[in-house]
Amino acid sequence: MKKRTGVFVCHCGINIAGTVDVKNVAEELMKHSNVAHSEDYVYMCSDPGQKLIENSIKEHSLDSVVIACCSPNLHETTFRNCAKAAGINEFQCEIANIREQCSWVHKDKLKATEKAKKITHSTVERVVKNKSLEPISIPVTRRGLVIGGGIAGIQAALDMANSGYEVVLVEKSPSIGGHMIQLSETFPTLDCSQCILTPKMVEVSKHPKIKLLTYSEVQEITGYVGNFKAKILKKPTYVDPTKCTLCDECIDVCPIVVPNEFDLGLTGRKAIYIPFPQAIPATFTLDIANCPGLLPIACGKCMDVCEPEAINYDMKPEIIEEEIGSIVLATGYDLYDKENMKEYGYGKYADVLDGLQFERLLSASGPTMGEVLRPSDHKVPKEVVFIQCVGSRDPELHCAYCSKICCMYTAKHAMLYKHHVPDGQAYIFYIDIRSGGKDYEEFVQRAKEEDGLVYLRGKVSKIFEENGKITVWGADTLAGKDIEINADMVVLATAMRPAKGAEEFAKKLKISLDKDGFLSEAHPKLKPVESVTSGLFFAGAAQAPKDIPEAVAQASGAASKAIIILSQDQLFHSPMVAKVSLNLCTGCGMCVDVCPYDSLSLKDNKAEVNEVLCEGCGTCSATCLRAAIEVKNITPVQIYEMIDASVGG
Amino acid sequence: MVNLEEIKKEAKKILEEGKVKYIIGYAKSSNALMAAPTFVKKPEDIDKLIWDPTCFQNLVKFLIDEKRKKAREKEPDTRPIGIFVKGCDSRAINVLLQEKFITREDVYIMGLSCEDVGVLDKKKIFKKLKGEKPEKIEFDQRKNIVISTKEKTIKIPLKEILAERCLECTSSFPVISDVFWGDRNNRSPKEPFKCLEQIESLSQEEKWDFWQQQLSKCIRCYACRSVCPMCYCDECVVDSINLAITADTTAEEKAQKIKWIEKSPESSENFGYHLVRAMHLAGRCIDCSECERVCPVDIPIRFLNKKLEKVTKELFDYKAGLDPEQPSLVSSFKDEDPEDFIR
Amino acid sequence: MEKILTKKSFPAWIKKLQSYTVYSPEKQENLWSYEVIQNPDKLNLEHLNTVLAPKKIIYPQREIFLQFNTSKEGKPQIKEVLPEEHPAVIFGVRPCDAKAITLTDKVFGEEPKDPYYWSRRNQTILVGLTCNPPPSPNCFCLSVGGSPHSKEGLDILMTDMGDKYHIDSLTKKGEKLIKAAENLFKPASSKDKKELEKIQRESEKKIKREVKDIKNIPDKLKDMFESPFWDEEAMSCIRCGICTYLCPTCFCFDITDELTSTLPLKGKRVRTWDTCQFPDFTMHSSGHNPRPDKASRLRQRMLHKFQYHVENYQDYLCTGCGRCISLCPMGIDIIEILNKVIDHE
Amino acid sequence: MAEEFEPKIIAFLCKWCSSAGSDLAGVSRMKYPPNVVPITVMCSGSVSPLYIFNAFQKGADGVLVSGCHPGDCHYIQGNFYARRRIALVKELIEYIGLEPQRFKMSWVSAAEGKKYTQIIQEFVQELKPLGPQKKLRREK
Amino acid sequence: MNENIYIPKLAKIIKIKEEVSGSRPIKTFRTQFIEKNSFSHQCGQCAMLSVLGKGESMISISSSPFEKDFLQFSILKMGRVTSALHETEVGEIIGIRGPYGNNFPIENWKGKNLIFIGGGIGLAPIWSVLHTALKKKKDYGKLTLIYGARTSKDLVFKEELEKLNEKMNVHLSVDVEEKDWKGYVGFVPQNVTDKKPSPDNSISITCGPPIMIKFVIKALEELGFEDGQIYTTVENKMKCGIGKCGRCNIGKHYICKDGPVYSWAELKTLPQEY
Repeated sequence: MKKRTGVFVCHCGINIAGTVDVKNVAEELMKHSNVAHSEDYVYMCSDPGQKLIENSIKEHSLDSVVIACCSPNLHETTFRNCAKAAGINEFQCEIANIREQCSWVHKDKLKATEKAKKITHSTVERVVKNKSLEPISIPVTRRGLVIGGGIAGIQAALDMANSGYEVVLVEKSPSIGGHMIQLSETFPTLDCSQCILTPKMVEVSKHPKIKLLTYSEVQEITGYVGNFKAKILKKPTYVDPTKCTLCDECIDVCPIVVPNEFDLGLTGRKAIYIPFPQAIPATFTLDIANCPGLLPIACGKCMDVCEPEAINYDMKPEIIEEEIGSIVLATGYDLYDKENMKEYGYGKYADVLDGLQFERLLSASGPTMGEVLRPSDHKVPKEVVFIQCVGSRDPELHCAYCSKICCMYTAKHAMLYKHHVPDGQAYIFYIDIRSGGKDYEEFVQRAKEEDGLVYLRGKVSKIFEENGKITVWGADTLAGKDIEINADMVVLATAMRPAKGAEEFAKKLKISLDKDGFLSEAHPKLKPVESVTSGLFFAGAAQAPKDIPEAVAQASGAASKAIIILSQDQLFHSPMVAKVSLNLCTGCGMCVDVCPYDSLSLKDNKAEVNEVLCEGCGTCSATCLRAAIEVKNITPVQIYEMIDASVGG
Repeated sequence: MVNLEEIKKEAKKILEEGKVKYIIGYAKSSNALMAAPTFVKKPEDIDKLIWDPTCFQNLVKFLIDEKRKKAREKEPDTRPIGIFVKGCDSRAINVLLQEKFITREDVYIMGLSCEDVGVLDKKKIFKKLKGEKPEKIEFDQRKNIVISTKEKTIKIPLKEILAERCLECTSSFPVISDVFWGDRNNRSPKEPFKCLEQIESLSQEEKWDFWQQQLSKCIRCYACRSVCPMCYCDECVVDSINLAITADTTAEEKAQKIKWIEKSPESSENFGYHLVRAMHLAGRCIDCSECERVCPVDIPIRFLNKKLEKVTKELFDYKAGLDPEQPSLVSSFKDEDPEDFIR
Repeated sequence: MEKILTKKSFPAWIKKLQSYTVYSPEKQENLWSYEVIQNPDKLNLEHLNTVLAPKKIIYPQREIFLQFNTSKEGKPQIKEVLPEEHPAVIFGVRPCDAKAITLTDKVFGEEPKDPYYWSRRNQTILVGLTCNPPPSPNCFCLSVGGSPHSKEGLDILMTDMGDKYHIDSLTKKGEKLIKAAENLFKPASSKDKKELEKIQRESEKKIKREVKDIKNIPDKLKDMFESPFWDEEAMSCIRCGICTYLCPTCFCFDITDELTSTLPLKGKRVRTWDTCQFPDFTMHSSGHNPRPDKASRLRQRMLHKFQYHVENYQDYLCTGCGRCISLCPMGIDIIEILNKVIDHE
Repeated sequence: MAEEFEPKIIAFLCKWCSSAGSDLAGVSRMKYPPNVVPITVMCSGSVSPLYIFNAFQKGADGVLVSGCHPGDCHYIQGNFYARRRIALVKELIEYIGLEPQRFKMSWVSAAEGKKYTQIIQEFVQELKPLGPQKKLRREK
Repeated sequence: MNENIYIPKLAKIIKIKEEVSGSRPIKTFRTQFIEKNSFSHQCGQCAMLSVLGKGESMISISSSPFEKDFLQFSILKMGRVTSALHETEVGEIIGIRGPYGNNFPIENWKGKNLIFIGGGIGLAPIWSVLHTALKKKKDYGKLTLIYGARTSKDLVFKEELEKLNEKMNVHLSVDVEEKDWKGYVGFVPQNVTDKKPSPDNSISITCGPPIMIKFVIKALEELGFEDGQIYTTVENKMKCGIGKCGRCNIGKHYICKDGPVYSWAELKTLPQEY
């Protein structure tokens, strides 16, 4: 049957009618052989306006409508609902934007009217070839996956589990806790990091809805929102946690010592080890990379002494497959690599530390049991230089962005140093102080005033070791002079970088990264925790540098977004998706290559669309040399007709 | 040096062993200046085979026919097709592999190096002969061609009558083959795109006049697309009919087939056709120049393809047909792709 | 009426033909093509085969049939578009191409007559040129009932006699053309006539290609419809339209609508050449194709020319111009095919 | 006096950035000449070269393709494919002698109402002296 | 000046009836020339219908020549033009030129039994001759119709078929079993074999898809029908309608001019290119 289209031209008061002869537009379109009715009205979006459309649809048996009005961003939904209420498919309603793109930007009434006719005509051509579509429904696996067991991952997992959904939490290291568990005390309240985090870690381990997979890595995620499949590699720890009694006998006999990651190399650990006393899960891990060999002939001392026979050299890597509805990514951060900051002696001089190392020095459970001693000679440092913005805010050489937390933790570091060494002197080189956050500014002021920290505005040009001292050359730009400090220790507030391997991981998941390598959110303001791939959410420093409260807040946000998906029986997806003409497709696979969503694949030498993954961008359609693929309701034939109408032909 | 007897020996062997379904090669045609494709099915027919600079045709085109035929058969003979392949032709095979139109198992590639020669340009010879019918041709030391007509015998240096693309060829030997004859010397013409300079140096209006004059000659016999090994679609996008009809093609689909160009050989439509053709060959054309050779009205079609070949090389460092594994030009991008033309 | 015209006076004759559009072969780069003469002094009748036969002037590749204009209410307007009244002369027509026009005359002349063809045809005067030497190495007019000096279809036949032309006026139209510049012509002497005969005899000898035993071809073909011969012969065909588009006798066409406006709907209906070599030529809209492969299409071309047309019009639909041989990209040679047909068991 | 030539321009705008940018120009009541008729597509990556050739055949005097800035594509990388494809089209149509000014590509973000306005103003100014595009246009 | 044979005459659609819905819809169009009596036709002839802007399509005329006031066409939606025709509404104007082709030699069939055999839309070309025979029923012997389609929903002229039962023998069939179907189940050729129409003094007229025609002819031959007793129509792609454009050429025939009606005896002499 020939389409019976209705055209409704809105005056929008004088917003449109002031510049466009709306009656003339309606009359002109009436000449179109598919237009069965056309009229104008002062406010189409008003209740009477919508009623008018509904009535006309019924009265003239219309099967499609074009509303010539404001931008579709404003009232497309309104009018589609209105069309639906009158009994026609919502996808048979299209908007001709004659306000933002016409009446508001032109003055000449005659020319604006001509343009409005073309826009409306073009939209009529489109709607005439529109198909009635129904949203695609997708079933949901009501189970979540959290990747990363730092504070953000822990928080997200707990929130989801406490809402009643099963959660799989995957952490690549032997224990959850992330970087937060390494910290001493936290700003601005100075409460002990471990004290506040360990209860949460325990909660995770005890939670009946959380399946914790430590020492594990997500290898592959396939599927789509509501229906992901995750392939997780569980690396062997060679220690059966159910048998291990944490007796430490194995540590005593292990001959291998390697730098301890938890203490950032300030201490050593054995090849068989527990990352830190409160580790969750509380068990040992045999570090195969450093162990002389699993063959008992090579060493085998640990196995010999293990009375409960918890050590099992035959443990194999395990692939665990999980079906998942939604995913929270909390892969965290690492510090900017030492290699990049050689000019500050970072990695070269034992007494030039980064922020995390200093945290360990301050920590009561750290290598020095909370005493501030310099690593080289275990003396109490009397003069300490703190340098901010190491690697951050340096677009020429390093990272362009601000790592955000350094101002605060440096103030904290200096303050805690002074608490430990009241007669010590702390200098802080800074560019400027950023202390936006609840009680943050007060914290910094307190540090300055009560603890007598010396803040020097300026950059450090060179650091070198001389006579057991570390000489720091810098500039005080406020005083306008060069400064030389012979310090006992230097602490660098190194930039935060996305965790190592995050880029590769993101590539696997087809998540886009921003220019700095952080996860790229779907919208910087309105969709800050969503990725462009639906069903995938971000939490914590993987997305951008964040402090603890922000990471926790975002984690809860991501969890609630993930729960929105898990809480539904089924999801709905826009039906404006790609469609393949099998008889034209030759199976060259170019569309598969260009699809940003992996929604296309080749099956029996023909392209196949996974409608749930397709977002309808149409790049495939422009790439195909054979016109064998198109996006429903914005097909090449529709564009072809629209071009005709738009040139006024 | 390529030795025809060796080729025949191999041809005979693979036919006798039943290793290939048949061999697509060259044989003499009624025109002494042009070989004709031949399809050798039996070992006793191998003596038809020839190899010399009159072997113009890019035989890869016939793999498309073969694929179609195979698709129609209930129990197709799945043995590979033996095929004579020159340097340029081999790149066509690579593109077909890249676009998954054929698989490596479908072909037994009999690679032939053009060595320091190439193929003739019939039009250049025609000019020299001034319309006389060549009765016999011989090649003298791969340097000269000796053409005998009724009236006389003339000797022309091969360089003067080789096809342009052969003079500009960068790799005159197959980049992919199962058996190979001849040498693998790379030629490196100093300026591979020099032939474009003349057009490129024209003003905008002169360019238009040039192309307008050339393309308005087009009679839309579609020989250029019929001969092109890259034009393997069942139905060309510019055709307004719906050829690729299957039992489940709906009336609506047929009715909605877009008429991107009209059948009339008007200037606008001819441009429409040739622009689409050139675009669709961007990053795919391997410069076998068959399109230009077959054009009955002498449109310099190669200059369109060659231009995009140049653009593709210069802007995207992309070259067609060298690697079947590389992604297609238009289905890939680099972050550093130029965008100085974008506002 | 036989006359003599010196080559020197030839341009003067053409200059007298101002009321006509005068076409003649013109060399453009490597190719000869019939074009409207701009400069009679530069006229050159030593042409080889033109790519397209003069068919293209009488039966152009594109012809507008009608224009239409519709409105939503009211009846559509249809306007017939006939070619403009404009008499034309074509010089240098090769006898084979002229003969070809007599063949298309029959097809388009059969009732109901084709008004577009005849409107151009009636206004066109064909001035032929004896082929000495043959314009193509693939000429075989003698095999299909023609000759290099055949008069069939021509209004005037010119023969190059060195510094002069022998002019044989064959029709009233031809007479009229000579009358336009009568004083330029001299009557042909008996010596001229003798020389002419000699030239004609020689010209026949120069035709080197021939089809054997062509009289038996139609019968032979009748029994070969089912033969696998066609599959073999068509193997190297690439289904382009060169052989038929360039053929002076092929006449198949398509009719399509072209739009010029969509609101309101306006456009024109046009005729364009078409060819039995294109796969869509016979394809039904259901997708069924009675001639689904290139073998059946090559067979159709051969059978139409040498069997069906003979049955209907007692003449081959081929005049031996050799274009399809010279320009087939794959070297398919109609003479060889016919000779194989004769030898076919 | 003869009326001044008013070029007809077709603009393929991506829905998320450029069309939104042109909406912003409207909301901000910026003024530009009414010569452009926008066709909103989902992504600049979906603009086939056929659309561009077709617009010229149908009589467009100028064609604009506008998408999101690199990296901002709503569909992650559609505009990168567009950039490559359009570069080819641009080179090709210049090569055959169409005035290069008749075909433009731009990046216009949702925030760049001003830029959109400027692009249109410049485009119209550049096209006016060229007169109607007849080279690729179908006879009517 | 002769009339330009390529210029269609305008005709108004005065009635549209939906015969078959679904994915292969069929509609019957009744048209009336704007200028009266623009042409008259004979049974079996075709006409070229134009939808301006879309093109032309050759359709067989399904109304009987006795109907002077209108021409009727039953059209399966198939391609560009037929889709456009299916979109038209009553009152719209289309173009028609023709009539084209030969006709059924009904004058020669007087006194004979006529067996009409149709499949799907193939009933349309038969409809004209069937109605002409019915109109002059006493001129002919026994009239029989054997007609089938894929399903009962695909049968055309359903209401008329029911009424027809009173005037002649009607045997309907569907290809596959379906609920409430009382007629024959199976393909049309099988139904022919099943109904065993007698070849004595009979003429059979068959029309339908090419494959059906082939098997119907075989079935009729088995029943003893001579080649001259079997008539059918051939419908190749056509463009000009007057034997010039070359499309419908089969052997020395142009279907639009020398066909579409053929006896099997004649058709056998032509190559099988339909």
